[in-house]
Amino acid sequence: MASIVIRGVRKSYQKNAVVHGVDLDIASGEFIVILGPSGCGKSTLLRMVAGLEEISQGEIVIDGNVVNRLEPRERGCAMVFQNYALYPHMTVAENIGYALKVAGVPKAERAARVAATAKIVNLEAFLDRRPAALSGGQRQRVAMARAIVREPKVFLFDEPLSNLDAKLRVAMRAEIRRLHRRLGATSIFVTHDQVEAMTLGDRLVVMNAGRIEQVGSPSEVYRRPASRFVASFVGSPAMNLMEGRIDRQGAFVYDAQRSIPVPFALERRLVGHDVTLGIRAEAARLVAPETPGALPATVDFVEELGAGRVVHTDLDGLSFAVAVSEPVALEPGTAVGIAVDPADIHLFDARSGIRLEGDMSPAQASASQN
Amino acid sequence: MASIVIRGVRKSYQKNAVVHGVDLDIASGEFIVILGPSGCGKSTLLRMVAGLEEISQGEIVIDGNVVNRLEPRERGCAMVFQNYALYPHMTVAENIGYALKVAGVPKAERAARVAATAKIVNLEAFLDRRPAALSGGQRQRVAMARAIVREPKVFLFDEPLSNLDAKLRVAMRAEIRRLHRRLGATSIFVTHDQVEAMTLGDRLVVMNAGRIEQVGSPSEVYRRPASRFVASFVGSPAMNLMEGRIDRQGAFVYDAQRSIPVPFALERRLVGHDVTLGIRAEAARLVAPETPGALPATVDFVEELGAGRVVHTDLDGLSFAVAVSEPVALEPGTAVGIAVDPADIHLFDARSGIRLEGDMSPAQASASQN
Amino acid sequence: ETTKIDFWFGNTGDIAKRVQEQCDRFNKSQSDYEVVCTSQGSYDASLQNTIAAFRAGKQPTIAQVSDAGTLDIMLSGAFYPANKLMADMGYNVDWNDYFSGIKSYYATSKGDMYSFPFNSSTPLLYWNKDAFAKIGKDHAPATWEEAAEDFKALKAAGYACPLGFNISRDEIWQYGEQFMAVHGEPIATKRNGYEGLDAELVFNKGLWVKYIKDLKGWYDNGEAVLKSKETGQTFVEAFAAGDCQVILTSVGDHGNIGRTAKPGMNWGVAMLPVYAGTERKHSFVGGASLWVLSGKSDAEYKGAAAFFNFIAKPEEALEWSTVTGYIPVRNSGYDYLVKEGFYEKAPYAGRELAIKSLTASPADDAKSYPGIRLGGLLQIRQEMANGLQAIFINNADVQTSLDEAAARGNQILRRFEQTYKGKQLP
Amino acid sequence: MEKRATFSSTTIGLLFVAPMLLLIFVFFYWPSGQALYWAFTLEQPWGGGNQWVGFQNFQQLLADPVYWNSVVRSLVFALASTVIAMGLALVLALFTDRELRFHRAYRSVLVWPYAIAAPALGLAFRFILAPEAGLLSVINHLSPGLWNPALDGTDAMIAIVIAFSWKYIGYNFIFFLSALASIPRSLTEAAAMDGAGPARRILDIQLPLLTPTLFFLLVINITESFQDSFGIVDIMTQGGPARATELMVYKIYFDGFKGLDYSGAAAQSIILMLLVILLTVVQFRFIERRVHYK
Amino acid sequence: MVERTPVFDAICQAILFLGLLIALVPFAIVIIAATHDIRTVNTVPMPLVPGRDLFANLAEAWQRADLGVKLFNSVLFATAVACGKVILSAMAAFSIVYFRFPGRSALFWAIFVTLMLPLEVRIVPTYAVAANALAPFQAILDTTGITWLVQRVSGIEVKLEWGLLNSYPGLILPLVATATGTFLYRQFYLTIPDELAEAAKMDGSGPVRFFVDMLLPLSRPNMIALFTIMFVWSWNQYLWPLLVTTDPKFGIAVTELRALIPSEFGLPDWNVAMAGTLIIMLPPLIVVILMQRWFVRGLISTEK
Ligand SMILES: Nc1ncnc2c1ncn2[C@@H]1O[C@H](COP(=O)(O)OP(=O)(O)OP(=O)(O)O)[C@@H](O)[C@H]1O
Ligand SMILES: Nc1ncnc2c1ncn2[C@@H]1O[C@H](COP(=O)(O)OP(=O)(O)OP(=O)(O)O)[C@@H](O)[C@H]1O
Ligand SMILES: O=P(O)(O)OC[C@H](O)CO
Ligand SMILES: [Mg+2]
Ligand SMILES: [Mg+2]
Repeated sequence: MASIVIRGVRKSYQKNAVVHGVDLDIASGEFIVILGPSGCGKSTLLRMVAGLEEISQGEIVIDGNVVNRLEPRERGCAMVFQNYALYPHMTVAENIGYALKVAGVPKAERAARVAATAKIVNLEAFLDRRPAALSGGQRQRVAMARAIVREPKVFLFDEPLSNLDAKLRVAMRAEIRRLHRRLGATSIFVTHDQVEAMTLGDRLVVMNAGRIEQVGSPSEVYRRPASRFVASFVGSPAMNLMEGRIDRQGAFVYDAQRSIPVPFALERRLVGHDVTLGIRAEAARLVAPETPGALPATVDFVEELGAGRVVHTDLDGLSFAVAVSEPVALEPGTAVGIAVDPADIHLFDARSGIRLEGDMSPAQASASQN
Repeated sequence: MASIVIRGVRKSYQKNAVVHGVDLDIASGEFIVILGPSGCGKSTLLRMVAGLEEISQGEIVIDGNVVNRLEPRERGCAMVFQNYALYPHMTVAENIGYALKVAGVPKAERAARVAATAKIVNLEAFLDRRPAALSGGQRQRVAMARAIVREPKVFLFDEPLSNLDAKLRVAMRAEIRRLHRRLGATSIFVTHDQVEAMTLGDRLVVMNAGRIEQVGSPSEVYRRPASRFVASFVGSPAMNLMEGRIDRQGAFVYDAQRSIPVPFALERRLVGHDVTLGIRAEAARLVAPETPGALPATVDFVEELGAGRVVHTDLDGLSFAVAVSEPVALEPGTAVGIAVDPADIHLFDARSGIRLEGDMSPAQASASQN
Repeated sequence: ETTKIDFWFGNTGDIAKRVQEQCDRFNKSQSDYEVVCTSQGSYDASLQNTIAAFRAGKQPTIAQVSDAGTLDIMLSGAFYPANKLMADMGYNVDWNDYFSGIKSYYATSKGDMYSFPFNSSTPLLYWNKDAFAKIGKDHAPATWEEAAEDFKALKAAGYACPLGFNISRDEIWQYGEQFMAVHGEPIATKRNGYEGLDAELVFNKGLWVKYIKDLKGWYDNGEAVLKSKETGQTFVEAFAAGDCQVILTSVGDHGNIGRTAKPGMNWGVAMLPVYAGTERKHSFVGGASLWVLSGKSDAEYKGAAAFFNFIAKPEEALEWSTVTGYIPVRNSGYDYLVKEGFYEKAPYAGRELAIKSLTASPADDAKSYPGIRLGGLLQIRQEMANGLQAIFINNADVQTSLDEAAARGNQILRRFEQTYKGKQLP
Repeated sequence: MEKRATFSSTTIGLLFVAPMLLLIFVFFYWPSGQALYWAFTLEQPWGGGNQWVGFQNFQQLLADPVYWNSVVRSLVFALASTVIAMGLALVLALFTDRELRFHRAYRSVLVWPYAIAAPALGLAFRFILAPEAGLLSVINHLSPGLWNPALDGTDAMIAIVIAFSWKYIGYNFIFFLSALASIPRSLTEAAAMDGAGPARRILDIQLPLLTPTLFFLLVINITESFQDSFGIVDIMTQGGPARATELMVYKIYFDGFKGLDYSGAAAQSIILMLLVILLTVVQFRFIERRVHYK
Repeated sequence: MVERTPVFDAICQAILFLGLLIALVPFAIVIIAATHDIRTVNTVPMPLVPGRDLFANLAEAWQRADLGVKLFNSVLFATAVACGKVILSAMAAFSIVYFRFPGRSALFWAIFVTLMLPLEVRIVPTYAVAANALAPFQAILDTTGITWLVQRVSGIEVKLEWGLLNSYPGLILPLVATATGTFLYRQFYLTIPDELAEAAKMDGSGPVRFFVDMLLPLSRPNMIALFTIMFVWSWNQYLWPLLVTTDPKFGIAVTELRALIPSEFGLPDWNVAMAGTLIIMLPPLIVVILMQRWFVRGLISTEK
């Protein structure tokens, strides 16, 4: 319902710059997920969109209007606050219904909408309580309901599900998706949860230290991380990364003796360059130690995840994780081989961290980083 | 360093009973994870152990002493609060060091320990800030550091990592494990995160609505959920559950025409009983629709998780999830077959929800529930 | 149609109730006027409120002003002179019917009375007859020399407090001003200020200095004891309780002491003592007088005049003296009281001495002083009190302290003079 | 102390202060302006006119050592009564806030002192403080002559400090209590977990979080001890003995209200006002820095 | 929270109890004085055993001071002043804290300075203003020549007049015009978490709604404290009410109490005066007791 354009937006607190120039175009009705490490500026960015934080530089355009100088209520956004920010003196029902009351929605309709929303977030039984008498997750759901009930043109979610259990989270995720389908509200969703990030968004924005590292569809980000940072950050367990250099044969040398052949390294003219090589845990397979072409490693420990398990191995001093779907019985110290399909290899420039792909030379890569 | 025994503990707020009698023995040095839906009483239980909440009934014994009437500071526990509860007037360093100051630790030592702890939680750069100038995740890390720095005999963690990103969370998890190894402090860790729950704890406690549903090692809980609730709650995506009845042939009938053979149903004398059948998404396989013995279903949608994907199918009106590790290209509406290994089937009594196993008759199951 | 007139006064407590009763009697006595009487909480508040109201044009018709504020209002031109009012409204008042000591206090130097004395008093010496009997005396001391002997004797007879006194601002009246009045001593030059705003204080130069020295001597010997609110018991309470045997206080206290005295205690009053060889002069009046303010309508002035006429009736004087400790202000009233046998009855006997004191010398006696007409009199009293406190509490030298008090008082007078530069005393 | 979240509409902002501004303009600034104008004149009380005298009133005051003494006394009084009234009220409020038994009774009754009318206060304290017969006279039984506010200036000062503080304990108490009520319980809990006992928590958590109220009360108490003390002095000591309790405001009240020296009182008012404003500014500059608003 | 600090608790109780005693002693004296007859009340020391004249004294005080009407007026007056202060101060502080217009802090100081000059000092000119509350504006019009101009142009003489003497506004308004409340609210507003204002803004509320829906309810403990103090303070005001109300219809209880206090040479019937005090003290005490019941702990984030 509303497009959002973020242009060269920066933010500093006194002398600390925390957002260093963000550009982002969000189409009307799009569902954008922002992912990034703690403290990278996600909340700050969201708050600038909402109008809660002065924009130090740059501009934010909603639906074609520069909103820099507009009050929050003139921007038509609803927001779920990371720390809930519930009204302590109001009951759950009043908290949820407050925006409607402000908007002058008649009492009966308000009550109906509050009840409907409370149902969505599973809070029907708590409508008369004050926030102080709620559990953490219940509070978060009130915060969520407060935004949902408004059916705004823009939704801003700041880690709205972090305090919910897996089951409820799945349900809420489905609910949010349904809501989005129904209302079509442009949404920005900040999360730490990989699954949320992968499943919810049309596009994923990965931020780091006040900058955007990559924007793309979830699978694109997962499959072709634009930088070493994205590669390491997206996906759990994290991608295995190894520092090394491409030798004359086009193989990646990470150790005096060991190397991994990287077929496309030659065609990409990377010979002699320092690179970071990345392999996802689920792209590697455990094979018998003596399998030809397999990297010899020893098992460190096995992490049991219920649905799957991660075998942490020691690869000549580097730790290397391999995801395994079938139950395995591997004692620590067992020697194993790790097989990697060359197609699953990611290469990043060692200096700039940028992805090395196609015909791009490392020099170019470094240049484009700045 | 300290064993904790919780005996028949109940808690009511005015007329609302929220903890209905919890019994739990925690060995000295054990690492217990509590998992349960939002509002089930996890925080309340933790707070009773800490001494922050009066115990309405029952008793809590730490290291052989009944602590019901002891003050928080006499119990020797450190706690990470779900809402952080940082001291707004103190800097990060002062927040972290406060317990040491109270304990009379000399200034120099204090500074050193604060610095070391700040390093663990990645907050070195923020030591002079006030909480108001921190991001959500940074605040949570301060809360964490405040507990860590004390090296207490009991650790109580109330969702300490919920606001952290996956990468940091993995790191913190490793840190907590290391800490636990080093200090050996008995720990109770409340979390919503399945992975955390599976990987951290020696034992997992699953709570529901103020009661303990199951206590066991993570894999035990995952593999042999003691109740339908546990089955549905632990594991992501949630276990597929279907209501039905066991027929004369020992097959599970969930629909007028369809049935799933359950080999052990006969030997367990379950014929004619109403049961809930559970199959984990990763225990089911997608096969060609015409495969003999396979359940015919149609694809609803595919959830892409990066490392894997979940195919949501429609099984005669029931939704049924199948986890798939290889990329698949399945359009919604495609007909598929679902194959299940009978060994992967879980059965629960339909009335009591209790697991049906071994020689137990449903009658027994119902009885043991009360 | 009745005309309402406002009357603001400062008295409180049961006196306020008595004033109210008097107003009610007036209102009942006729139907043309209704006087609305409001207690303002204190003399100061009453004056302050009247001034504020006057400046805003909302003044009452009649206001009570205590002795200390007399000069300010006299210079203000804010009033309708009493003598003129009564003449204008057709009342024939014999102004010479007022006791000399009272008339002169409120009259101009030319003898015109600008206000009506209302609640009037003068100080007397109160003595405990039982205690004096113990030292073999049946009369009060008439001179200070005699008093000094009596104090000594009382002390010797075991009385802890032969003379109870206090030296706060409120007590300068009986221990300072009235002392000088009855001794015919000036407080200030220019006939205590009656003849010009450039008067200077001279209390530090006459007999008063000796008196204070004597008082200090008695005090040091334990024959005179400070009794005040601050010590927990005022000298009046101490006398009524039989703890102090002699005090100087207003005749206004006569009734109270009667009502609060220790049962069975025999006590009496006498005129203030004088030093031997001094010719007794009249004492000054205390209390307050009623002023009529300018700027009101004729009807209101008529009402005011009617009210004054009413309260001047001898029967009113009798009633007033019966229910309060105040004295009649005119010969005719006094004569009526005497005639009615008022002064023979137990609780009232002795109060006639107040009249004696006020009329001890004729008004035209050149050696007596008509009253005190000094600007900032209250502040001057405070300076005198501070001087006395320095003497009695800090053991400061008597002469030096009184000199300083006079010097500070003179500064007040000069400020006052400057404030009213160009104005003439009427 | 700047808010992060503010509103931008100046008009609405001004509308919100407007009623207050209007009132203080009409009922404070206008009349005060007039009263202060008198400081440069000699004003006839009945409004007959005035003489412009420039700074003469000030010169006379400032040249008078007695006046300077009263300035010093006022400062001593302000300091002593503020410390006592705030200190005791704080202790009582902190203890009441612990919600021990009877805390409801404490909560009501400890506010009462502020509700007593001045004459009753005077009478009661006369009864309590009188050296011969009062409740405090026991002191004199222990050591004769030790306590005599009638004759000893220091004792008299102590007496008015006690009476004034007694009244303001109620005032401070209620504000402390309301401030304590809004300290989040979770912080106290966190401190308890950190090993702090009740006393320690008071020092480390509650006091710092009370600083906005402490600051408010500090400023108000100091200001009020300069402004509101004349009633007590008038009832109890009238500035005596020997000027020992002659506070600045009492002299203003006496000279202006009783003595009708409007100009002298106005000049003293200006000096008093400047002094109080100076003290207040100092507090805002130097003490407010230590206030934790968030 | 589990607390077991018997020693500290005992110390607290002891100190609180002592505080209670100290707070109550003067009241006890007043009550005892009100039970005596005139002779007993004037004996030194006054006996601490209560006398028997309480009801007689109460009746005398009631009747002499005409307390029925006066108490009613007092309640009205004190409530109005307290409410006025509570509301206007809240508004003014809101403006000062939550807006960012130039001159904000100057405004704060302008309001603040009103604490520095007591009414007693400026009572005479204040009365003049009360006699015509529009006088300042008239004066401004006069001195700026506008009066003259209007007169010349339209022939109308500008004469603004609004007399407040003997009226409830006259009683109330001047006492509302001080800064205590504004300062208190400022202090409180500064402690309110910004998130609340932000959430409210996101929910579409503008300043007015935020003020009404958030600030007012959140300031309840402060408001109650301020109301209590201001009620008591106005209840005990006497100088101003005395001056502006000459019509007994508007008289208030405390001025009547003043009139009960014995005059210098009047009968020292302190027993009656104290009985009057007792009656007159009752309403503020009731307010204090009622108000304390409304004190609710921790509206601002009682978190877990
Ligand atoms: N003060 C209170 N008064 C009444 N009920 C309360 C109070 N505090 C908590 N509850 C209720 O007790 C139940 C348990 O709360 P608790 O905080 O222990 O939940 P939790 O398991 O920690 O949930 P979450 O995961 O959402 O934090 C909740 O349903 C909550 O609403
Ligand atoms: N008021 C402030 N003053 C100074 N620095 C601040 C302030 N608020 C936030 N910051 C800093 O700005 C950076 C970005 O903060 P922000 O809240 O946007 O992080 P975030 O990405 O939302 O992190 P999280 O996932 O932990 O919530 C952080 O490093 C934080 O410390
Ligand atoms: O109390 P009064 O009325 O007798 O007056 C006494 C003196 O005038 C005090 O100034
Ligand atoms: Mg954030
Ligand atoms: Mg919780």
